[in-house]
Amino acid sequence: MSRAPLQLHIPAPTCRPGDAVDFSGITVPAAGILKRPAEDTPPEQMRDYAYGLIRVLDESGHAVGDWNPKLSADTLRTGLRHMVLTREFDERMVKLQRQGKTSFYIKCTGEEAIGVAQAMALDDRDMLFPSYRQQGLLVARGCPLVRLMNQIFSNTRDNLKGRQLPIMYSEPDYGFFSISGNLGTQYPQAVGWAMASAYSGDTRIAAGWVGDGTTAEADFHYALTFATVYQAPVVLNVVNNQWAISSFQGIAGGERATFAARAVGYGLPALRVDGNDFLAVYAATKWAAERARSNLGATVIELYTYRAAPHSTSDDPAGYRPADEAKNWPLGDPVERLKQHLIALGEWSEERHSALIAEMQEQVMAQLKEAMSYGVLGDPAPNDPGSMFEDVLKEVPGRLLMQREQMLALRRKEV
Amino acid sequence: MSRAPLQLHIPAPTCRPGDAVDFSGITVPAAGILKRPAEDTPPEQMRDYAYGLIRVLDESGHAVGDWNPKLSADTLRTGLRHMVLTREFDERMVKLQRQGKTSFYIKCTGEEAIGVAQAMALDDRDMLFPSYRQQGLLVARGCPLVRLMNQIFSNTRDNLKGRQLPIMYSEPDYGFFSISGNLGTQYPQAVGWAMASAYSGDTRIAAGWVGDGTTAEADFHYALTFATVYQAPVVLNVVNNQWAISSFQGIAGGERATFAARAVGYGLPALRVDGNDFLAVYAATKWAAERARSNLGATVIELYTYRAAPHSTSDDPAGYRPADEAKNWPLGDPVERLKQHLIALGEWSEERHSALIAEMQEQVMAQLKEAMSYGVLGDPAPNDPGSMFEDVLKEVPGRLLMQREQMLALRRKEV
Amino acid sequence: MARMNMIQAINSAMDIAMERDPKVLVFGEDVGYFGGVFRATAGLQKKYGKQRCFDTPIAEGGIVGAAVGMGVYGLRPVVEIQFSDYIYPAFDQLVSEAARLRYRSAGGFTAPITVRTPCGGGIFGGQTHSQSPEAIFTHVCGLTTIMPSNPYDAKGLLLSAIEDDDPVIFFEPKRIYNGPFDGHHDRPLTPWTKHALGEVPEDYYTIELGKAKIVRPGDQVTVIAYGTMVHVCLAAAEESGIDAEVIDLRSLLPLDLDTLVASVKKTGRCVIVHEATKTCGYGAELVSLIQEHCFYHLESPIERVTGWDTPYPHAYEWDYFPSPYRVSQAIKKVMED
Amino acid sequence: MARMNMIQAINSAMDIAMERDPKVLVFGEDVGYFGGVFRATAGLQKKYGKQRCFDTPIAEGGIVGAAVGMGVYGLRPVVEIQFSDYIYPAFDQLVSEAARLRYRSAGGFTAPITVRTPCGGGIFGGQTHSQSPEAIFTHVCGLTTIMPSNPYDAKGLLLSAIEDDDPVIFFEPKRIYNGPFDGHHDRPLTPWTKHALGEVPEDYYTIELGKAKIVRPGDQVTVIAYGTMVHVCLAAAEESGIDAEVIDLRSLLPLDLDTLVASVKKTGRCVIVHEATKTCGYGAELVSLIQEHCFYHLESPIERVTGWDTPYPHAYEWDYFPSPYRVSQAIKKVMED
Ligand SMILES: Cc1ncc(C[n+]2csc(CCOP(=O)(O)OP(=O)(O)O)c2C)c(N)n1
Ligand SMILES: Cc1ncc(C[n+]2csc(CCOP(=O)(O)OP(=O)(O)O)c2C)c(N)n1
Ligand SMILES: [Mg+2]
Ligand SMILES: [Mg+2]
Repeated sequence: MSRAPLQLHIPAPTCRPGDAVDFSGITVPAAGILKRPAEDTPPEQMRDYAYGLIRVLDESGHAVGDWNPKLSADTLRTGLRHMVLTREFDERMVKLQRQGKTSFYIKCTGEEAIGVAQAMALDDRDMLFPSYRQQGLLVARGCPLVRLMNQIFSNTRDNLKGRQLPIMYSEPDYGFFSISGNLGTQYPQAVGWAMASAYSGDTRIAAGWVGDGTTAEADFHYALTFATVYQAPVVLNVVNNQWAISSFQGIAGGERATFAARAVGYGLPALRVDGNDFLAVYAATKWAAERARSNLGATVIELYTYRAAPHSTSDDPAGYRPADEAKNWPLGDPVERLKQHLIALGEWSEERHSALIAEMQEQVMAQLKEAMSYGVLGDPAPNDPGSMFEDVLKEVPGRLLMQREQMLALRRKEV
Repeated sequence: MSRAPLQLHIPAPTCRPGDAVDFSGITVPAAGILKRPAEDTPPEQMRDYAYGLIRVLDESGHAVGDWNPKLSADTLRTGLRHMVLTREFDERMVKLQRQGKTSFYIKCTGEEAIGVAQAMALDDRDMLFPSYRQQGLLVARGCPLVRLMNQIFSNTRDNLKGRQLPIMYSEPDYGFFSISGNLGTQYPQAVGWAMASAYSGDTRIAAGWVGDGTTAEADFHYALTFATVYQAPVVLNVVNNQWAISSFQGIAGGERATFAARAVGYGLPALRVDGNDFLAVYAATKWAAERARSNLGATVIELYTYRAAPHSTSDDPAGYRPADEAKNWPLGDPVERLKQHLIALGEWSEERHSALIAEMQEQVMAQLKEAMSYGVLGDPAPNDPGSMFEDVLKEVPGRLLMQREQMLALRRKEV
Repeated sequence: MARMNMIQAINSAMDIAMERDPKVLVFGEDVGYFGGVFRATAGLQKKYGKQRCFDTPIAEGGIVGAAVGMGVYGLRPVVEIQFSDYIYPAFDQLVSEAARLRYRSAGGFTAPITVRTPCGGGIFGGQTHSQSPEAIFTHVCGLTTIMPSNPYDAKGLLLSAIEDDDPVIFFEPKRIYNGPFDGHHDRPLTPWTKHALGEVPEDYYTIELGKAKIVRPGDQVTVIAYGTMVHVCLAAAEESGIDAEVIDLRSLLPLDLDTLVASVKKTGRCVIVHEATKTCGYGAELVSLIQEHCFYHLESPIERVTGWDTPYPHAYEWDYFPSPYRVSQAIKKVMED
Repeated sequence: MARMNMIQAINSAMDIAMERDPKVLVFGEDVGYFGGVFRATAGLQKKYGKQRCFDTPIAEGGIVGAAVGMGVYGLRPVVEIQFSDYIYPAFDQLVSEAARLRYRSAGGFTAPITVRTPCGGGIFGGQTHSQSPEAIFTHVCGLTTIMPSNPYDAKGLLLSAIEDDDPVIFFEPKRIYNGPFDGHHDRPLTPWTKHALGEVPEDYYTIELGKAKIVRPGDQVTVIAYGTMVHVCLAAAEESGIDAEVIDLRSLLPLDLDTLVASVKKTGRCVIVHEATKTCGYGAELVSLIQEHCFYHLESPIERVTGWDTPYPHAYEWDYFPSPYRVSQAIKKVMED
């Protein structure tokens, strides 16, 4: 039998720089149409949720349907405030990076609802294992921006002693795990932490975040496997922002299945959520947290969103996607949508919004002033080089004491 | 709100040594009830197959339903012959290991239908990336047993120069990839090979095998990810024989989902098959191969079976499962079932079967005689130690030439 | 005092650690109900329940990743990697995570985990059940790397490892689980029950990490080894007829450099022995440090006796394994030079 | 001849390899449409089509696993690991599979793959964008490990690597992509266009793997380095005022031991420099070999100048990076001893 030759399929996005934006492949289901199952629904009865999209805010800014978490206007305004603060913080930090005050920055523009709503839906004592794009978690948990800025500047008050790349925060007091440069490693760690909590008869749960691209890493698979085997009390979030640096989500397998669907294969429940809908994100997270806390195990949440920002300050998306993709993203902007909702409720106005932005900008500037008083990268030169030998191990071993001596002696001579 | 403390769930099998065998959790669907979809059915229309069980042979030994591959009696007898040969080979090799003629052996007892039927359903030029429990593939492809025995004995004719643990065969001429001691590594390699075949406009496909336990490894996830992204022409088999050494399949996640279901999350089609039903295994493999060869990408096949043998000659299952589990396995024995089918067809008899067994035993003994004439492990002592420095790289580098000199000199002096 | 082989001593260490501290838990492939393919965890699940000693999926990276997360919570997981040949899938979690967590969080989070893993050859395990990958861990700052050579040390060191607040890789040379194998594979093995170091206190005790032990004092040459090779070197020392001082490192990192330097300054000659492949093996670091610190005392080049730079070949195991004869030849060589 | 920086030279090597051999294909994270985060594969997808140069999922182990399978089929994949700090998830496929396949199949199957990966610090990348993990690969038999120090060598060596029938790890010191950085971070960088080794033939040529190059002849001391450190050592040699012979290894394994031994026998003194952490770094192997082969010629202990045994700290980058001053001090030290 003669056969047609095989061919290698290489996924490609619908549009590239110079092309018209094409989101025609994305169908946006109406808000409110999905039922909210009870938190103890067996996963095998929930498979469809991996393919649907939980949405609460409709086109006119009204909250509709079963998943509406019915938050008070105050809570909504708090959420809005955190989102705006996160955005203004990002804007300012990128400017400072451009001015050479630090080496690197990563924005979460367009994804603010995720960090903020999820932090608000979780208990403050739950442990967060984030990737590098959930600064909203820290903002919503009330971590002072100046702490983050100190880290970004590697200045004298940097709680990480100038060691880490900017934005690789570690905030034990805010239940925020040390961000790793290595994608995905935090995911099985979140599961391990949750197993430890269950082992200890605690009531705290864990939550982990990875991006769409990162789902391809081994750690994603380890996490889902361990989570399902031991019914770990953990919420496993996949932020599908359509891009992994320059690779569209089809390169991670998104052409053939949703990322939420991965969960199905492990017998875990999955929720797929409009990540730009503050209310939907909040409600889905609450559902998953409630389930975990009730000893019913893990949930995977796919947060469907769009990375409106460049990957990082080292990246220029003009090289791989049309410049106006973000603007045309069919799920809109999370800040805008929550703002419209509050306005629709009669609880907000354009004026109050402008005032909020101004207030948040001021807050950023005030904290920035303080942070800069402790220095920026290289200015003044960081003044405790000997500290680089600490924390390799609990006690500085002899070998490192000698190396420290040597380094400090060289420094003295070199100056 | 006060909460009940969390608890850590640790999966446990239904029975342990001393307990009565309990397979009550396993429901065996009737043979023939599942429809056979067209090979080009979109995966999203096939999700249920991940939870069903394709069976052709019914309790009375008749082939029923849509999946019946309608093989000729000759083909069936060939399959039976390979299976019996595989089994007799295994029996004999374990005896030789017990006699100290080699260090190690692994049987596939109870799983013979898998290697044999799958090799027969694939084209001879398709490339096989097996685990260590598919010796049936080699038998069905006509690889002389003496070759395998030479490897098992690490004797003078061992094609692997005495380097590899027994049964870690490598048979390029039979399209059988070098078995790795490291679980799962062959799975993404199979996908890579398939991608290369597609890239080259070839018509050959690849097939890979892992066990239920091995699905937890990173390589499983890599393989499924790459297979779905690039639509690689590969058949990815999961042999769920219920055990991974002493761990029951619940420890690999089998408590919550089938292993076939993993495929669903990647948007790949999955077939779940009665692994002890020669016809079902054959039919499912044909389906997946046809699909792959038609440029429609990968299929995951879960072969549902039971590891009737100990894990290896280093293992004693009496330590972790009831001794009579295998006998009570609800899907029976693959050899027995094919035999009954042929008898039901009037194409076989108990007498012919006994004669077949005797013939196969003789064949094993004849080849064994030849193999033993080339030596067994350590007897005679292997006579080309210098060869251990070959094949580290294509050319033996200077460093290794020196080490070889040194080793040979020491040997001369020591003797 | 009880008579214990190395497996029993290791089992006893975990038993005592679990008894003393509810934060200690033990898991890995086949370690739960079955008690481990080498039986090191036998009885622990029965005694402490399946939440404290359990089987895991076959996912070394997942095992270590979960352990790191548990360590962050505040537990002290002790995990088993079934063979050190299979530790590579966990390499990223060990190197990028466990080893660096304290540093990158400036002490905010730590990973007090212990990774036990059988290593070494001499059991006809072929190239994937015989490896000694210690040198890829000793290159990684933030990890402590231990390899005991006898039951007494194994228990005391393992208890210290479990109590250590940083990650420890604990290599167990499987060839000496049952007795002090000296490389004479054609002779019967002396079981640990007939060996002084098979006398192991049943109670709690620890051995400080980072202290080498002079297991045979001598004046003419210093022989440095660890794990199985300690016994090979002892045999070689006897057979060479040379008054060799044999040092058992026990702990590779931290390294007891003082003991080594004192010895080499005394003897002026040095042989370093390990089973791992030569190039970039741990021996290379030892040579470097000794030539640095004892340069003016050295009478001859330091010799390395190691596994050859090839995988471990099944049928040629005894041509690969550094034999007492090979070691004794090296001892004689450094004496002659 | 054209003027090329190191990225362009590397790009040119792949371009030529693809042109000459349809079995060569190139893939990795972001290497397809975008051309790689360092732009090393820019233009290749456009020129050769997306089947021959494409993006992959973020799964380093999967990338290498697939490459091994392609190699088995008969192709010559060239893969990029975006940063060598992220090579660990691929460690098992590299060490247990690529490196051992030829051996375990007695030549029946091979893995002729090339793994390109940017390494080293000096770009304020912090501890996960600055690592130099070469020593964990040089310990693994079956792997070839290369690190060029300039565009000319990079192109010739990469072409040889791609044509090599065994797996090659090709480290690219990212700090010198644009110019020969000598450690004086406060001075402007000379671009490769102004440097002799930025003159690169546009056509095909290869440089044999395993040949070191004496980049500065000298009589008083031998300085051995590779990658970025070659330039630091050249600066240090000048600044020290001592007539140092500086050797650029280019290939770590195979190692050009003869060139090193001849030099040290001539000079009697030796300094070894690398950016990776000290303990069990590649320098340890060099020290071991040199003391073995040049023992009676050495006038002073061999010095190692390396990264400290800590992760690479973001703000203290220049206290970590081995500076020309530090190297020149070491040169003086071995002269004094
Ligand atoms: C193990 C590893 N591989 C590669 C990288 C380089 N890298 C950093 S971010 C990134 C893309 C991640 O994409 P995604 O997971 O979708 O997250 P997003 O940036 O979109 O939030 C890559 C490839 C890394 N940091 N770690
Ligand atoms: C990476 C790795 N980890 C652990 C092992 C040890 N080991 C060998 S076989 C096995 C069980 C495998 O079980 P499964 O995948 O179900 O295959 P089966 O033996 O049942 O055919 C284990 C844990 C190994 N060989 N490789
Ligand atoms: Mg993304
Ligand atoms: Mg199994």
